[in-house]
Amino acid sequence: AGCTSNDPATTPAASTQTSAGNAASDNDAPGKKVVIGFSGPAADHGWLGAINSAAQAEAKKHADVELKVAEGTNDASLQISQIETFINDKVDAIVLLPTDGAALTEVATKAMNAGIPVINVDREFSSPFAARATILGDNYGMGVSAGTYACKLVKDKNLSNPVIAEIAGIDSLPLTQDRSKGFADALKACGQTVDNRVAAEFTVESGEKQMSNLLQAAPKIDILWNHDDDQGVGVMAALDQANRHEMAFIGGAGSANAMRWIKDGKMVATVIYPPTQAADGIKLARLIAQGKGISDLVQVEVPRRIVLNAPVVTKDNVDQYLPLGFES
Amino acid sequence: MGTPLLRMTNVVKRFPGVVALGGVDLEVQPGEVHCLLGQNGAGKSTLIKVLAGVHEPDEGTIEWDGETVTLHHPQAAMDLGVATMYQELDLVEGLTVAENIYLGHEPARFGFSQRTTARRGAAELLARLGHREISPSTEVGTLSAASCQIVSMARALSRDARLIIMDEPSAVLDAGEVEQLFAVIREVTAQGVAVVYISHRLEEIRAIGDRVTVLKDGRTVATGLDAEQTGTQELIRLMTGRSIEYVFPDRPQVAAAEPALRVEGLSREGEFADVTFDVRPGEVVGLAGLVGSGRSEIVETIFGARRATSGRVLVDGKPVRAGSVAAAVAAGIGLCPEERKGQALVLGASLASNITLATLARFSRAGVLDGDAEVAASEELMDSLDVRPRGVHRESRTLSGGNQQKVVLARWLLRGCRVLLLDEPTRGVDVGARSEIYALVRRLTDQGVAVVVVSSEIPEVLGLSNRVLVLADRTVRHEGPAEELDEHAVLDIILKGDAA
Amino acid sequence: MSADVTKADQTPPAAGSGTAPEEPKGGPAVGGAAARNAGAITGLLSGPAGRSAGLVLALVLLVVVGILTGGDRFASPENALTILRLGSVIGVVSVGMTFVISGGGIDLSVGAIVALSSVWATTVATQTMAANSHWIVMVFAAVAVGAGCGLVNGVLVAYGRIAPFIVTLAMLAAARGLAEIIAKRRTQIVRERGFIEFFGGSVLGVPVLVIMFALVAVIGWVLLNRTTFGRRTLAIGGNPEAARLAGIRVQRHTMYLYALLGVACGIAAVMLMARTTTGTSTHGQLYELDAIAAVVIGGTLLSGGRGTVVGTVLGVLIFTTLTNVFTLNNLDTSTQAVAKGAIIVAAVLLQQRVSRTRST
Amino acid sequence: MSADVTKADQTPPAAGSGTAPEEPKGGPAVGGAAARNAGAITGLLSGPAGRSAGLVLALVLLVVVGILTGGDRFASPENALTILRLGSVIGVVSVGMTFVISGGGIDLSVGAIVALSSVWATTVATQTMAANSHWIVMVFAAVAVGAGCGLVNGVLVAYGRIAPFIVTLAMLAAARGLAEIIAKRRTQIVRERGFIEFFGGSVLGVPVLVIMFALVAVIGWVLLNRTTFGRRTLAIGGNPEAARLAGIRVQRHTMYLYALLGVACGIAAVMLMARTTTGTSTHGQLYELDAIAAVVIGGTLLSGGRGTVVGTVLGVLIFTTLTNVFTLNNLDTSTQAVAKGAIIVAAVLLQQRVSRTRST
Ligand SMILES: Nc1ncnc2c1ncn2[C@@H]1O[C@H](COP(=O)(O)OP(=O)(O)OP(=O)(O)O)[C@@H](O)[C@H]1O
Ligand SMILES: Nc1ncnc2c1ncn2[C@@H]1O[C@H](COP(=O)(O)OP(=O)(O)OP(=O)(O)O)[C@@H](O)[C@H]1O
Ligand SMILES: [Mg+2]
Ligand SMILES: [Mg+2]
Repeated sequence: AGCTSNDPATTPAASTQTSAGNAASDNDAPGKKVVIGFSGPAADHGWLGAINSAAQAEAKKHADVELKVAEGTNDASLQISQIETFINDKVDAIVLLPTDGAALTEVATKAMNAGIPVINVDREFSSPFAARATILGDNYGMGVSAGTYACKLVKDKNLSNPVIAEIAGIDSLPLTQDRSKGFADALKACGQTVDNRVAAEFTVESGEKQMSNLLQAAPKIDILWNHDDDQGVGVMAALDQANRHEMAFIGGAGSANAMRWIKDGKMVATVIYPPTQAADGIKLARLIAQGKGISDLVQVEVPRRIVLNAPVVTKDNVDQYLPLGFES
Repeated sequence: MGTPLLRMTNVVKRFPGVVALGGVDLEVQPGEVHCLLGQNGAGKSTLIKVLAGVHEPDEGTIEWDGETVTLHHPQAAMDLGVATMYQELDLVEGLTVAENIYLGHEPARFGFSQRTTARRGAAELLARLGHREISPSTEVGTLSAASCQIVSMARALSRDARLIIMDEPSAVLDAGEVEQLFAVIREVTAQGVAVVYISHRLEEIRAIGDRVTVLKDGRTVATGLDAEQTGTQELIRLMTGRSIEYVFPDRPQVAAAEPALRVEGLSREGEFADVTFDVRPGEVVGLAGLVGSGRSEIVETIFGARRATSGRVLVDGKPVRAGSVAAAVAAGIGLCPEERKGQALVLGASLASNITLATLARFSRAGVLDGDAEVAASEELMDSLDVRPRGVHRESRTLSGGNQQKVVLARWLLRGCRVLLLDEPTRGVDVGARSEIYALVRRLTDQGVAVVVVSSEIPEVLGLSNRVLVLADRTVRHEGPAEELDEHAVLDIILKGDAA
Repeated sequence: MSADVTKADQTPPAAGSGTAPEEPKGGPAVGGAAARNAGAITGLLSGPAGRSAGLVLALVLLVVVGILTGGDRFASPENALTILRLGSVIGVVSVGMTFVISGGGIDLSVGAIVALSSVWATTVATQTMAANSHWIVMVFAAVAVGAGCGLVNGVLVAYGRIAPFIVTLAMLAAARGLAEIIAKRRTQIVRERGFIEFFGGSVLGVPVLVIMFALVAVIGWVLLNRTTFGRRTLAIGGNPEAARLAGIRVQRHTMYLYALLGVACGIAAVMLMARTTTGTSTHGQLYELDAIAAVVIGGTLLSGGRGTVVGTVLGVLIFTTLTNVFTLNNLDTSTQAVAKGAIIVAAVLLQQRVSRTRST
Repeated sequence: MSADVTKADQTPPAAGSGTAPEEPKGGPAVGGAAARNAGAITGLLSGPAGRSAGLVLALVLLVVVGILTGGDRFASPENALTILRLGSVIGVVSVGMTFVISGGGIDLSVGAIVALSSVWATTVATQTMAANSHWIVMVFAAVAVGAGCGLVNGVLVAYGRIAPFIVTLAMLAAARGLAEIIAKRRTQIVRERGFIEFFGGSVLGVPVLVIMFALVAVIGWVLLNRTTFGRRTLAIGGNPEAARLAGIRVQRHTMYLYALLGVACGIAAVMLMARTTTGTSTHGQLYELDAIAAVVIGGTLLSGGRGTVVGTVLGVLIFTTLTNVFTLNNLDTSTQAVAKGAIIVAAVLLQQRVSRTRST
């Protein structure tokens, strides 16, 4: 078992009951009322918007959950004070998608020390003691998936010396670096490199702008990976405008728009970066606060670390993923 | 007399803390020049601002052609036919002369301004005022104060006014220009236009005025006086409530000594050339010349506010670093600049902090100010200069023009200069204060201060100075003792110089 | 400006001394020399060209760098059109901003207003109405929302007497929040093909967006330089008290200025909707900084009283070309930022140097 | 201010008429009445309290709303400290900004300078040096970098005669870019426990960060209101030409102002490093807007010549408390934004109303 010392509500009875019961419905049954604080970055783009709404929708499903949502912010200092407010408030659990994992570590540790379990979502803390459980999207893995798929395309289409371009997200974020690194590493495996790289800002407008400039910089592109399907709407607008559809366009995140494009053949694939992480975080927070475990696991407690997969959606499996696609 | 063009009865205007007008009556007939007299702060400017629709009066009525009117906005006054030249030249610096003249009533068709028409009209107006040299397309920001006054006059004429208000128009003008102004006034009054004329120069009242109204402390003390018949002493008594000898103090006797200020071959390209003179301790040297002859530039260059192209300035034999005001101040030079609003006062700051601005170090220890000492020193100076209203915490913006001038003087008095440069020191200053300023100059010279005076009033330059430099053609044309010159002699020198 | 006139009058222009075209000031008639050099925007350059000489020089240098480093990829007509198309949206906002700043104000809410307009014009309700009648409904919606927001700004600044910085900061927060609420943080796709085809199209090879920008710039120039409205704007910016004494209704005029900028934001929203085929609450981010930067680098005084639409257009082109050159050279964003900072300062110093050598 | 004094002199204060405390102006000695009411920041409130009465009222209203909606959760001492701790970082920057704005300038680069300072002070090199000697090295590094950036701004504004908006916009881009390059876009963790423990600690229950903010505010207040430096700053902001002709070295002083703000940014960087235990290029985002907003809402004139540190502190507290109340009330982000806009405007209108009733 993992570190249980911070878990206030672990009673042998509860644990036994959960592990004994094997139906998920048992976990979903109303339990002790819990107050969960949720704080995330400014919901200024589709994926984060989806994160937020999924979290809230999840909380609404449970009558025993009261969700407190702090103002989304990109200012680490402000987010720290929000967590402090939650601590003062003595919430039962905190779900935290930090603007910057390292910057929020200290305050998260403080919360843990105050007996409030913290569920770390998406951007990882710099200390293992700062979170009771961690749910991560795999940014590096996302880049790897995209790169591996690109390599497959190179081989399938038998491209010699292909032009590979990349539209990154906000470049100053570590997650963007991870994605780019994964992409580059995977490409290296098949002897390819990124020829043109621009960074947009996760917005439709910046996607269109950067793509327009990129199209001028590269008269011919064979493979294009765009980190984010939300800015992808802008990228697609730029491609339409310039009537440049020669390249294989790979997306990222997995929005419903992207999946529809895949169905229509305007996009070859997208790499999923699940926007359900925070919703899962809420679910885990509830379980932890109520002293329950994950019913499908034999283990009686919620695991410490969950890394979500970054699968590739193509025309072949799009129908399976379409319901998961978020409207951005 | 028939219906007066304008009748203001019992006008009251209060500002926070000050009753600027406490019941003023004024009656103006068509075609007359009605002079408004009063000490600094008497309420003249406030009265005409009420008339121009800038301030709404708290009490009282305004009748125009016998009908009661309310003026909510300057436009309302203009619609009636009131054109105003304000005391503070309220021109927009970034716009051209023509644009300023027609601001608010631009010649336009469907909203498109007809710039040629405006330029032509402006040129005509300027010519009528005798100033063809001002080009309608220059930016007003580059003009001298005198030229601005002309532009503002042209603006008043550009409206088809039935009443033109002139608030101290002659303050920055020299004798010749005042004559031109009077010619224009006579021309418009002949056509039935009335003029309200404000000035502190009593001789002008006599030259142009028909009737006189005197204000004191925001009240009418006399109205409808005959401008030619009423004696000067009588007017002064009405204004001030006491008798003042309107004469210059005796000239100081200057002992032979090393000069306190020495100016050697000072030149600035395009502005003035080769100016050389000495001022001994306790001596007053006057700079006479027409407006635009470069007198202001000379004193500003001595002060380091402009960098000389060649030549140097010495105080007590030691050269002053050129082009640095701080160095000049450290050497003991002070300057009361020509434009108090733009160059001297921090309008939003209190009187005390304006007065102590050049002496902050004296009121501080290790950079920390001693506020009480500062206030005490400022109060003392305001008392001795009779600045009104009292109150060192008052914003300098709210003072009347003449009182603002005293505040600027106070700044340098406080500092106690070795050399004091006075550029138009009595501009906008009333008779009482004027003689106080003259006495002050005398007091300073007695203490051994060297003084340089620039004034557009030649009698003032002659009356105050021991020696006079006459400027023409951007250089010194004559230097000599003041006793040997009179107004005509000075004008002769100037005209000859310009002809040469 | 008047200064270099005198210079030109007094000394004959030294042959071959000037990199910037010597050009005596006067009416529009004599401005041709500079205008011919600058190409497309001939009509605009005549009057204030002197003041903008440094900017033109900076732009030319940038183009030279672009050609040296990017070669044909930079010098192609398509690339020129790309630059213009990218500059057109922020360009329209900047022209509007020129008026507000010349008039002594500032507006931080432009980006938020663009976002709100774009969202409002792409709601299901608006688009249904458009589908039932004509896509022009969407244009009206966007412009009306922009004008409305601008009017609110204007009323609060002019009649509420609140500092424009504060008013528009509040509007920045409120308009973007409202946009998010209306759009539920979704990206709303424009479904009207007619709309996209019209604004996404070209006339004689020139994109409609570029034509719109040019139109707005020309109208802006005329309005600022050739109408009483423009004169009064500069007067109010230069000396509001003097303007009031001259009988100008300063408050009403100030209100109009913000409304005008609101309309420009509405137009920009339409253009952005056409470019991205979407309306969303994230549109127009940081437009306030970009627009103010373009206006101020162009030579408009931040304190009001002096404004130049030509300068603003040049400012927009400089910034857009800069990004384009950076991308062509595959520069990473951080280096871009550092270079951008250095180039801004260099451009302004250059501009000052040019106008100083011309005037002394 | 001077206005209501005289009023108070002439007419006896109408009993019970004033919501804000009637307070005759004079020396610092007589300001006690208002100060006692306002509580904690007694010393500061004496002089400009009148001007700030509306702000105090707005803050009080906000606190009342907080208590009504949040109850004990809001009114607890921990929550008060949370608010103060959050406000302290931007507060220090805002106090510095008060000087630059009072002196007629503006600085958009504060956030970027904070980021660069924090990055520089947390590089491996600096931290190794700190580990070998003392963590104070990191503090020196941060403040020195801040001062250096400020100095560059100051030199370019004062001696390069470039508009401050442009200079600091360029610095904004360059400093953040440089920070990204140095940090390689990674978040750098502060390893010096001594540093974190010192700045993260408390003295008598008051967090060190809050003490630092209070110190900076007091020093700022004294500097602005009680020293020649402050007086010169206001004179330069009010009328630079008059200041120059009074013998003040305007250029040098202007340079100092920006350097001073740079130092404040360095201190803020240290505080932020302590708060977040990291140095990164994303620190301090949008601080420029927050700081300018706090300063302007506090009553400092954006055009210069009038500055109030007390107002700035109140402005910071208002914004910070607002965010806190929002969080306690579980408002969603978009609604928060809209409410924030409305509240800003309401606060300013309230402030105007209060000062108007007091002065007429
Ligand atoms: N805006 C204002 N706020 C407060 N007080 C003012 C304001 N304007 C004028 N005053 C006061 O009103 C009184 C009358 O001033 P006014 O300017 O009318 O005097 P004036 O007769 O024109 O003097 P001067 O000859 O010096 O120009 C003065 O005490 C002045 O301080
Ligand atoms: N900033 C400026 N730019 C261009 N020309 C100027 C500027 N300031 C003054 N001048 C010109 O310099 C000349 C001298 O002006 P100035 O007003 O200093 O002379 P003055 O002898 O002091 O006259 P005044 O009686 O007006 O003080 C005038 O022709 C004026 O137009
Ligand atoms: Mg007056
Ligand atoms: Mg002069």
